[in-house]
Amino acid sequence: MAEIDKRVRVARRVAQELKNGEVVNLGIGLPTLVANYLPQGVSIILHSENGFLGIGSEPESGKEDKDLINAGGKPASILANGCCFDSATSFAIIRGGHVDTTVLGALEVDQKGNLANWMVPGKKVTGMGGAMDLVTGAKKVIIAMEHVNKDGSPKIVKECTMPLTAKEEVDLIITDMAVIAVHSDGLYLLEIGEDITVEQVISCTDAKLILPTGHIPIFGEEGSKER
Amino acid sequence: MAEIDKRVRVARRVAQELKNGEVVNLGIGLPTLVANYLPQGVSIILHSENGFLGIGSEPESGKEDKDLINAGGKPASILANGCCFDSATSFAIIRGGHVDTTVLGALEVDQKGNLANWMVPGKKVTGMGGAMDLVTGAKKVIIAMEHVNKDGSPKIVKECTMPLTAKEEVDLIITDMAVIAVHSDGLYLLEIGEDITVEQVISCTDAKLILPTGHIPIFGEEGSKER
Amino acid sequence: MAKICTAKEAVESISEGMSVMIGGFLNVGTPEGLVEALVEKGVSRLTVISNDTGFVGKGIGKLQDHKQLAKVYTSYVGGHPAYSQCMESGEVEVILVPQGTLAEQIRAAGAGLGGFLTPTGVGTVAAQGKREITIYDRTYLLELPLSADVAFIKAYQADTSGNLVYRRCARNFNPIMATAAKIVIAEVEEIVPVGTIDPDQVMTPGIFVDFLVRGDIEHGRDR
Amino acid sequence: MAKICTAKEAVESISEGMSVMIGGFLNVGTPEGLVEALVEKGVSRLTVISNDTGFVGKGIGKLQDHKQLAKVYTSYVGGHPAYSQCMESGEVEVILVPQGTLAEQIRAAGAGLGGFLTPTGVGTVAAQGKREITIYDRTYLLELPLSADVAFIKAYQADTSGNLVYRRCARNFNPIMATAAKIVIAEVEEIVPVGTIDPDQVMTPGIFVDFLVRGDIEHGRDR
Repeated sequence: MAEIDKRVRVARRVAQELKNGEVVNLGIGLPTLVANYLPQGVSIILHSENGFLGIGSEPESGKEDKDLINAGGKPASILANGCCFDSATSFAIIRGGHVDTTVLGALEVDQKGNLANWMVPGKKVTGMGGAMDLVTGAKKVIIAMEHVNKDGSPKIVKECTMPLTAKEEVDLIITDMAVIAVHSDGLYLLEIGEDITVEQVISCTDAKLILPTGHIPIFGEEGSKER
Repeated sequence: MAEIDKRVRVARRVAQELKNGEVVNLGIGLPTLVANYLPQGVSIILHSENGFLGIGSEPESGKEDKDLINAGGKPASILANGCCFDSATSFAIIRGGHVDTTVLGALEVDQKGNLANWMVPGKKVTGMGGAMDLVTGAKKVIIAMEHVNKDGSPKIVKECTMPLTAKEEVDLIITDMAVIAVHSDGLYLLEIGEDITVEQVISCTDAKLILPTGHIPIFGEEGSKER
Repeated sequence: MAKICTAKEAVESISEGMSVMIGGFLNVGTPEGLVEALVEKGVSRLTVISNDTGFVGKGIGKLQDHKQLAKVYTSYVGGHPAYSQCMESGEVEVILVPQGTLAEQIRAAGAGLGGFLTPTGVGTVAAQGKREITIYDRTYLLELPLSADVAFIKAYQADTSGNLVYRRCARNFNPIMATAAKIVIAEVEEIVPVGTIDPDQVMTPGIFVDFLVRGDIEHGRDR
Repeated sequence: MAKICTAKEAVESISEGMSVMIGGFLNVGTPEGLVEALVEKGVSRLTVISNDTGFVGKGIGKLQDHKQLAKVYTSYVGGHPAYSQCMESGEVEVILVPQGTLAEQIRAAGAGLGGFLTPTGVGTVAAQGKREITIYDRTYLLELPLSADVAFIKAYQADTSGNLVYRRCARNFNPIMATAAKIVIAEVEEIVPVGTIDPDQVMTPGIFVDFLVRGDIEHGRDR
């Protein structure tokens, strides 16, 4: 499957997790795509940690507002029902549990729900930005990523080796190959991707997966089309 | 001296302590009078702990704003350069040391600068309101009161017997009889009132007073007239 | 997303023993209609968190008049003579909190903090039972967050998304309480279409508000 | 009370080794004119506190370009390639702080708190060297306040009393930094007469602002 298709499959599946009216923070990269695949009738309120609620569509070229960017630094717009606030308030919203769902990428996730996504040892350090607060504070943490690294090595591991973003906070992992729930007793394989086998998921996953007893649902076929 | 004159004498002397541009919080009662006796050329910014800066003059009857009261519950007005904020911000301003001077009454002050002004044991409890924060947070705490109780007993004592408002926070005590500075080694008598003797001050004060070596200045004669 | 309804409907889910935060300072910025609806509902053994306890027959005071309270966190009970008596008799448990600490405790709950260190109250009765922590030679009290089941908020204006704007010192405890309760009910003077309030001027984001009640309609309809 | 002056005059008192807070998020809401004045002044060994460290040749990044920094508290250095190198070489001490913790530390300093308990960073490198406190079975980090000698603020509008209004997400760290430094310098797009900004709409009270600099005049005059 092409890279782009994998990403779309993940974004589309994540979008199905979001409920109407939810406050959602989407991380940079793949998670940003999720907004394009919301099911019919589902409208969410996007939180931008640099200080506003109600992210609108990307402004047309030439119509950018110098005072409006998203948390990734790209020009942004704000909806008519949006609102702006300072950084202390923005993180009060995050840490106080007022963001229903945060969707982020990962370098590693482990079977305890530990997440590493901000620093690769030996590589250039960039900083955690708001990621630690988001993963700790949001009611639900969804990891949206490709199942394996470019070299084919697993990203879902027994125990994270890279510096953690937060401890035991991940709730759900959605990849191009599988949907996996993190519970206190381990990782539950809930769904597998279209044209993927359970054996493939197991072989691409370093952590132990708890398998369903009966039929395993397949995702990637349905889901709303890009709007 | 008549009750009213005593209060005016205290208010006038307190007003001389305030510098141009200072942020000041005036307590209910006698301290409120201070705003009427500011020296020529001195303009202060009044903070109201219920959520605004820039208290203006008392509104005319019939011109009250239902959303504007002072911290004592009386109708208030706000100056054109004033601003409003919530209670968390109001007390961040107080506790953060952004109020230069707070002026309050006292039931008891002692030689360590301890203050008791919110609760008389055995009498009806009303609560400390914002007094504890004001006395702890303001850069300078001035106690403005009559020197003795109605029964003639001293209010400036060796050690407070009533529940404290704050510990070792009082900087200056201004009464109808004296101006007294609180230092770590005790109470310094700085000035005495017109027609008052040092002996009278000493006999009306339970705490030990450290006397000046030379001439003691007299207050109450000068000071600006009511405006 | 805020649901527009009457005060009566808004307080429906409040039951005996619940905790309710109520905005206002000496009755300015107090949601009168919501308090009245709670009186009419007659629910009792409530815990109330509020700056002060209002006056006899007015605002929060009414809940005391009708003996609906079990416990109160507040900074000032001086406006209502019955409180001191209740404190003595133990009929109502009154926990007096310095006003700045009360505001910060509510903010901390809404902001997901486990507590904060304040210099206010050190060496006073407000320190009783609290942990003291010394940082760089200064002693602070460790104060814990304070949240509630329900918050009663009074705002000047709301848009239909629940974004709120307050007027003058009627703001006081309202914006912080809006962040610190499971259910937030806002009584407002007017409800305007989305787009009327500029995003920069919103003081409480609509995501915090569950129910919107128009004060004037309420007064007309329900009484 | 705010004094209206040029950026050059405003930064006059800043000397080697001082700490400076600078508002902005990826250069939105960063006071460019004040940073530029600091570059022109050439003062070095500064400690900077800012959300991020800007970009090469832009905003806060310029202070790194001109090697004026000794220490930085920030949540993100990814926009400026020189930072990682400096971190490794030890040329600049970079203290990475989770963004929400950084914001709250600045607020705590301005609000007179001795610290606060946050769940963010527990079990990560952000917990290193910090005290952990457990409240009702949840573990928190005790974070301390963060203040500075000077704060550089960027606002949209000021009145002549120094009351400030911000626009959109250019607000970010500016209002909290305005409360947490000994000297506060605000660069604004326009200065309006008192009375133009309604008291309800003021986002930073004028009492916090020491110097007001008009960004556009600055750009015209000094360069």
